Amino acid sequence: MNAALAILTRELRLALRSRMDWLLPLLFFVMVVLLFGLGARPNDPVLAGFAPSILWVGALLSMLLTLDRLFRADYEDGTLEQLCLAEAPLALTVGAKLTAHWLLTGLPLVLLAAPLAVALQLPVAGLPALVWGLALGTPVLSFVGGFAAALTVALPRAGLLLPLLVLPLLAPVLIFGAGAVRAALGGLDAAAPLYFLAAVLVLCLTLVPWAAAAALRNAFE
Amino acid sequence: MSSWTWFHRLASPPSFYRLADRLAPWLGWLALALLGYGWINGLFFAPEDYQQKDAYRIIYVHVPAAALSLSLYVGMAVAGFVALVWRMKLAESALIAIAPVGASFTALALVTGMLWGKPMWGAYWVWDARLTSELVLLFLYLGVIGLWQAFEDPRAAARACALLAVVGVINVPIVKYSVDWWNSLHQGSTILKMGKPSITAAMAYPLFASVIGSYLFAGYVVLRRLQNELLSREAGTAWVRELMGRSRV
Amino acid sequence: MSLQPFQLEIRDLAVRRGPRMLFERLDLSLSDGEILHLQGANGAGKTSLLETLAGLRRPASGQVLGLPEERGLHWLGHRNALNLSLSVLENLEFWCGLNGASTSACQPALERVGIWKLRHRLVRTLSAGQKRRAALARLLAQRRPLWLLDEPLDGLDRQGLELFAQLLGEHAAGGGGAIVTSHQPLPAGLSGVRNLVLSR
Amino acid sequence: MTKRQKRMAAVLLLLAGLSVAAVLGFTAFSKNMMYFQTPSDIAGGKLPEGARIRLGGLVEKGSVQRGEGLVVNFSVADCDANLPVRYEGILPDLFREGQGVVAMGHMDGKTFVADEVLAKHDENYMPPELAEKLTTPDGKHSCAQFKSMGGST
Repeated sequence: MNAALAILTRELRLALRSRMDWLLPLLFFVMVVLLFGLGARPNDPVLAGFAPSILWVGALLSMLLTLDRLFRADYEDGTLEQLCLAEAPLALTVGAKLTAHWLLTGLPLVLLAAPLAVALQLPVAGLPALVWGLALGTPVLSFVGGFAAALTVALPRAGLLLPLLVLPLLAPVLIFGAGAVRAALGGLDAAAPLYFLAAVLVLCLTLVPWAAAAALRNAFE
Repeated sequence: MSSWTWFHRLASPPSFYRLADRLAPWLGWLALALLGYGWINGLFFAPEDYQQKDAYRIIYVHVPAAALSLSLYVGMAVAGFVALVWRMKLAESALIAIAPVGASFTALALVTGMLWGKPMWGAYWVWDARLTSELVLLFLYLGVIGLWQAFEDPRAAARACALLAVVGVINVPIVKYSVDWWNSLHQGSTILKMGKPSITAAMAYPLFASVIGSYLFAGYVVLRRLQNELLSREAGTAWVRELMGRSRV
Repeated sequence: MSLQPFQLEIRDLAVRRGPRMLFERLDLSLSDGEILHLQGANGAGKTSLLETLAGLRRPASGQVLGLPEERGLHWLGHRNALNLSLSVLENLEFWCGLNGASTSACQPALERVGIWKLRHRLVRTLSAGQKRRAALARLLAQRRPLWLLDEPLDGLDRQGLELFAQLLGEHAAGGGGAIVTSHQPLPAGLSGVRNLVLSR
Repeated sequence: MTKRQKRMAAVLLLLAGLSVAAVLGFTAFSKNMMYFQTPSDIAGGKLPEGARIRLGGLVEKGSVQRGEGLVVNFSVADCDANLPVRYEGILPDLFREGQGVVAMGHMDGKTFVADEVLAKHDENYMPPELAEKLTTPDGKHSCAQFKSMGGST
């Protein structure tokens, strides 16, 4: 637990030092969403129908931007070697690192989603499902994305490959996340897709740290 | 321990290469015979369907391709698991040999499914569980292939691909059971269904033949690819040099 | 606290990098109090041997026996494992925190390598030699019996070399062992140094 | 902690995670997560007015009435209930009485107004003569593929 805490404080401290690293993806998210608003006809009701997909795809894309750097600095300065050899299990330290990644890139998206959804004229009835869905789904984005980043950490040009690896694995999250909002808008029960997202989240929290740790070790062989 | 020696012998590249060399022609010819029987009978002699008329005949391509897309993924993931746990070289090569074959059959299943869907359902594509997860399966195959291409060291590449394949295997039950779990537009399974048969014999035998024939064909292609893979990875070792020297004479 | 004694035994070791076999049939032993200086041409496999001993890489065949157990070794690679955007002290405290050690050992360690005054400087602003010293401080902040050092002399100035010799001497005298790769000869005045040349 | 204890803790954590995920997954499945709803679901009053839904069922025998232009009125049934449907547009080839369909649309009073109709065929393949024999007179020969979410099928 000390090890996890040490990683968390280090990551947050680093984030305070280089704010652009996590502010830019947020800005990107806001701009993508607002561009859809600008591109549509003024007050087009169709926009509201697409709002859940736009917000979810925006979240996915802005998360993709941050993935390439997730482990790269630690790989290049030798920190990753030391983490592999440390007393604390690598799965735990990787889990802590991915949690920090979510705190910096996922959590702000959850907080920004509601005002942006209003900007896209999403009816208020859909807001709780949207925010809950993102709260359950963005950690999955961080964890699965982290796994893909770990697979490609030793590759010089991983940036182009990452979307191909990440997007298929995350398709169900997108489907159920946007589906929850659509169900809520139609007056249906949004609980089923949200429960499904929660199940995926717990599954990711348990399994992904191990898989990512194995992928990172592979980078040294 | 001694009962495992055959296993280790089999897993060694040279002896597996020779075994594959003997096995592959059999698979190839058998596949040709079964596919010939299945497709000719299915396309020309089987009766037409009570609902779909002649359009149903696409099942003789669609069903084998769809079944293979899943089976090959499972095969790839099993190879990946073996490669990760026991670090067996043969399994690493097998994983790489399977991936493009599986991707091709997945693409074939999707294309034939779309051609079938337009006249029957009234739409090439619907975003329902079965179709979407089959599409995701195609992307997973492409991810494995892309990852493999990106690495220079084949062993590191194989292990990275193995991890990805094993993680992605979670999609397989979703494809397989999506029709039962969700009310899907796609019909349920015909062959592997409990209870009374839901296809008449005159349609079923060509179908079975084309499914088994396609499996044998996939097996043939995978074996040949695996042989190539072994040759290129083991290039420079004594057995490859011996083999090449012999064939050149 | 005295260091745990150990008797490292390497038998018939073979290490491969990618498709290439680096070396085969390597036998080697090292016990506490000994320093092994590993030499060899570029690409002979010095770094890979150290990585194998550290546990970062699996041997193609052979055995490594008698590694000191839990918290038994320090690995110092080509890279310093220092984050450029953190200060020297923050980096060191992170490694102590990660390994469950007290951060109180950081001050004496940094004083010993002579960069206590630089402790609040970001690593980004340090010279190569100063960074190497900061990396050495990590070895001192937590005592472990076996040191595996890959080119530790890189970037060190003359005082740095002397300091390194002292540190290594003290480590061996205190019951520790070390395997050091280096292209230059180790600084004079070290006793108990064995040399080994890896060749293809 | 010794190595053994650590491994035990890891395995326990893994099992705990998997079982929580399984419970959540089953909860999701026990709720409504369907591609389409059946007439029984709608008769059960589980759906609000105006919600865009998909309706799945069999076209009832003798219910298809062509109106002006492309307007078609028919009735969709599952094993327990039926529902009148209004649709304006081109129907797929396979659309006929006794055939499974999936329609996208919304409830307007007691009628379902569809804006898209897709034909769903079943997994049975047989020549026409055999199909005649197997079909019951009321045209319900394969209603089992339209499971109601709360039904007992």
